[in-house]
Amino acid sequence: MSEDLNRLVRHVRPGMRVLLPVDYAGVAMALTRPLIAHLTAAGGGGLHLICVPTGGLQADLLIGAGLVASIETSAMTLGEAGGAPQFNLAVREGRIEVRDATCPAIHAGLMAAQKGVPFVPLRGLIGSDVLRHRPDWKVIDNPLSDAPDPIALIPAIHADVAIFHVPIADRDGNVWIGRRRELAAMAYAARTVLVTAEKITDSSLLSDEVSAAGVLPALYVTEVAEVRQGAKPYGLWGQYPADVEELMRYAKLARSREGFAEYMAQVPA
Amino acid sequence: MSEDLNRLVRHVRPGMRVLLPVDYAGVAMALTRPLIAHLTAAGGGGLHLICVPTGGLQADLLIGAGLVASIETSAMTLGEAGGAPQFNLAVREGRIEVRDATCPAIHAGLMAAQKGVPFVPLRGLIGSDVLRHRPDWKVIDNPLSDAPDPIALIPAIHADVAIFHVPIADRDGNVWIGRRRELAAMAYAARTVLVTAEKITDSSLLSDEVSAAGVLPALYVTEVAEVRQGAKPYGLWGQYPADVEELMRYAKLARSREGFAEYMAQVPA
Amino acid sequence: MSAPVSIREVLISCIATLLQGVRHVAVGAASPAPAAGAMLARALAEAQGERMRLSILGSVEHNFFTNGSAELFDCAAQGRIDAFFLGGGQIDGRGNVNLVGVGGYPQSQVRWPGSFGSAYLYYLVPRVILFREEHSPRVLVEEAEFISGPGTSPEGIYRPGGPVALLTGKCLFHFDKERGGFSLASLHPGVSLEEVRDLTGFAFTQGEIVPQTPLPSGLRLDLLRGRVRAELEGTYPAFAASWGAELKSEAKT
Amino acid sequence: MSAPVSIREVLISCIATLLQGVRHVAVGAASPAPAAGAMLARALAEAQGERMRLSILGSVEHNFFTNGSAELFDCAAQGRIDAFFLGGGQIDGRGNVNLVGVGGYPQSQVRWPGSFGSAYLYYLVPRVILFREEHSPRVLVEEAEFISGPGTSPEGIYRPGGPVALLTGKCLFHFDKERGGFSLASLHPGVSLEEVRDLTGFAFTQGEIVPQTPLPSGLRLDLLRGRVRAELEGTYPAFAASWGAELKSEAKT
Repeated sequence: MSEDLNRLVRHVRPGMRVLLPVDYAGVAMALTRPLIAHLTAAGGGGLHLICVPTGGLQADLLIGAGLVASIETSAMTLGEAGGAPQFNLAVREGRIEVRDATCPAIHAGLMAAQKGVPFVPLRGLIGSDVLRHRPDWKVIDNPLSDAPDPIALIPAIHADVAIFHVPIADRDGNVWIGRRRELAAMAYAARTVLVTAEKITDSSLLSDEVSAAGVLPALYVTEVAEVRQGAKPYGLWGQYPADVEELMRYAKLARSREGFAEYMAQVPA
Repeated sequence: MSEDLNRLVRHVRPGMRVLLPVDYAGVAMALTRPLIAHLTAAGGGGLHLICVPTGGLQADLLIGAGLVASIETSAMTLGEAGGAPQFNLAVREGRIEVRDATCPAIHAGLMAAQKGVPFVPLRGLIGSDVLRHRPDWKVIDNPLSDAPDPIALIPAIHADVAIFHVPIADRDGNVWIGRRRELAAMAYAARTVLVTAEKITDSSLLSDEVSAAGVLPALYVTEVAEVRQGAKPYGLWGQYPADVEELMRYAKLARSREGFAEYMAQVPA
Repeated sequence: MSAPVSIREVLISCIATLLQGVRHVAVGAASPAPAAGAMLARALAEAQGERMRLSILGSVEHNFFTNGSAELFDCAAQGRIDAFFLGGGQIDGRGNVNLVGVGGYPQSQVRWPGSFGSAYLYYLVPRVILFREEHSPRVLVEEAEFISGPGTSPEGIYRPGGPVALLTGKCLFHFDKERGGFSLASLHPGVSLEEVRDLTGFAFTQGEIVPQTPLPSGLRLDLLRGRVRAELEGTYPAFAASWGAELKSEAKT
Repeated sequence: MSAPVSIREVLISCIATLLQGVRHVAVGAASPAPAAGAMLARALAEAQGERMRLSILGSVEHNFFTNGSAELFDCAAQGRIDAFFLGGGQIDGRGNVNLVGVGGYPQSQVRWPGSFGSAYLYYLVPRVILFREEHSPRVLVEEAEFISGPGTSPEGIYRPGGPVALLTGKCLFHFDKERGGFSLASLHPGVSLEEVRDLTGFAFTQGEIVPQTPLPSGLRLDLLRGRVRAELEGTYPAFAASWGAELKSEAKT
């Protein structure tokens, strides 16, 4: 298992643009420590994280480990356990470039990548400081309207790697994402897609239409590894709940650099 | 059953913009004759059909019945049975306005409606006569590019009604569309969504994650009616094959107005 | 004897009133009071033979979205969501909300999670209810340091949505779209006008007489303590339990 | 004794050659020969230890798309489809294809189904193979009456894709992107240069010697008649059966 995980994380190289999913969509938490070890050994990260559409523990751990140069996200939070402590610290100390977004803008950027277009328009935004601080977003006058109609354009979000966790995959590399279609959007937009699964099954997930409806096809998947409870301490929809106490323990400990180091020195539960 | 079908078609009024799916996605064929009867009684159609992304027998029957003012489509065909005879005749006689499209442009227009934006850009198209004959599509210079980069904008496709057939629905109005996600795109873009289903089940399709992954939620569905073999003579994926002989019989008979009238006078199989 | 009406119940009832006539309301994941208010509004609508849909984000039971986390935003853009709730680390007198942080940007000395969907939903959902229990000059400021979403937009900007009200633990403000500011609508039981003035960092208008926020009673109170609290247990067990305990201990005294 | 190589087999083998090195090829629903060519290319790739994906649109067995009928186009736009086939009621000397009709537009006196995805895929898929068995001046025209998709685009137009070859029942043309025209690459067995000249409505270039289109033999022929024909049976039973009958009757004579 650990060898499988190492096989996966070797696809990630310093400076890459990495897509990570929101807490409840299936976070490949089990890959986090192997990824940190791999990148640290490779001489540092300088990763550009893109959270789809918000980030949590996994991003906070990567930030705490000093591997993140920039992060594009609509929010960073540990949910009930509060703010993301290492992110907050890095912001305060100016150690990270933050590209504040809003959830539908992240989805829009991925959609543009999926459709192979340089941008898609998005309503809202105008007059917000979110837009004001995003020189890469551009307001134009809607070319199809007779009356003046300013609208923002969001450029396509392309990534080197997408990393997530799913309930089940098959030997062909098809992975079952169910209703969590943002995982498909991430895969469409990424060159390399690394997936951990609770279980790898021998029978094809595409062999019946009911399971096929929730499948991200192998065409988009680079590597799959089997890891039980691979999202812990996050939960996995329909499988197991989040370990809120563990999240709270982290939230409390990781407020300082020392506390974070202490947390990382412990063997994960 | 027939009363159920009449209940559904009463939502359709002359002059409406109607979305119809491609042959293999689940065509609500059983609604066609009730719809023709209802519109004819209402004093004519003048419908604006939008085929997602191509049209076949259902659109051809509506055209033959004189109920279609215009059609936006990427193609009109009966598949193995050849061209769509009443469409071809109407084109030759100049009785129908054709807005020739290309499949991804129809999908793009629906996507714009889904996202609530006035347009989305689309690659390709430039230099084609498809684009030249679509004054509603506009080529602009990509505002995010430093170099000149012409790109077409496709306006949102909004519709009054979407009509399609699915394998199963539940009592709450959730319908299972499986991998045929263009049916969801149609529903998102339409004010009224009329669905026929092979079967209406008492247990909620959202109650387990495996079936939920293929569901279009009731939120988007106006009415559902149960009709066995509701797509015939088309097939329904995973359920029954198309009746190619019947399609060929139609293709042959409907080449003339008289033959079409003869076909319509027969009780459907 | 039944327990007296608590501030929690006043807030929930007030939210339900703000949601009257709504066909579909979406509620964020960690928002038990808005969820309870929406459940009460739904129960009241059903009593009138009407239907109200409620989506609770992140809940499995109340999530009828099937197209990933983008669907909420698509749904709002399609005009299929009538009401939504927003909080904010800062809410200013023009209805601007700040969910990002204070003490500089981007190097904020106090950083909050971020704007989430506010820079979008605030523009598109017709009835946005600002809900923040903490009523203090720290939260209700004259000018937000960062605008996640503005309270109003100039003419010519596509903006079918925006704030209609701001509900705090002390009072209810209505938002006046024309003027772009708040007016005091009612004071919660036991709260004085002076107290609200002292604790509010922005200027607001008010009528000559400021009424008290209505207390739920009769059917409304029965639904609230019965059906709504029961429905809430699935998604917000901690909130429902503490409410239950409150009812029990109050009923005893 | 095994049957002599048929024109059907020459075409399929020729398609397989055109697909060499491709990672993912998509084939339209009603295209048995391109599908067979793709299956042969896949079998040959596997014999080399390489992998080739094949998507047959409308087939349940060979459809690994799960995002509706838009996914093919998205997939092409993402650069994940290397090769595709196009036919056309008219194909002209500049590689323009017409799938819409002739005799006026929009009131076409002969109306064909329509452009389908051609006005898009022709621009985006790197290796588009034009395939039309009918080799006649009616089909291969000097100038298409309606351009569903142009053969080339001016500089500055985003166009990673386009035609690489035109395969007919008589010969194989290569497409010269720089010049924007066809050059005769090979003649199928028994076809003369004069015949091709007579039946082609557009001008084309040619080398001094025009070779014969290679006949499949050895492993390639074995795979073709064995594995490929068997694989084809699921999706194109009629085509596979008529081919089988042909092989049987030919083998007898």
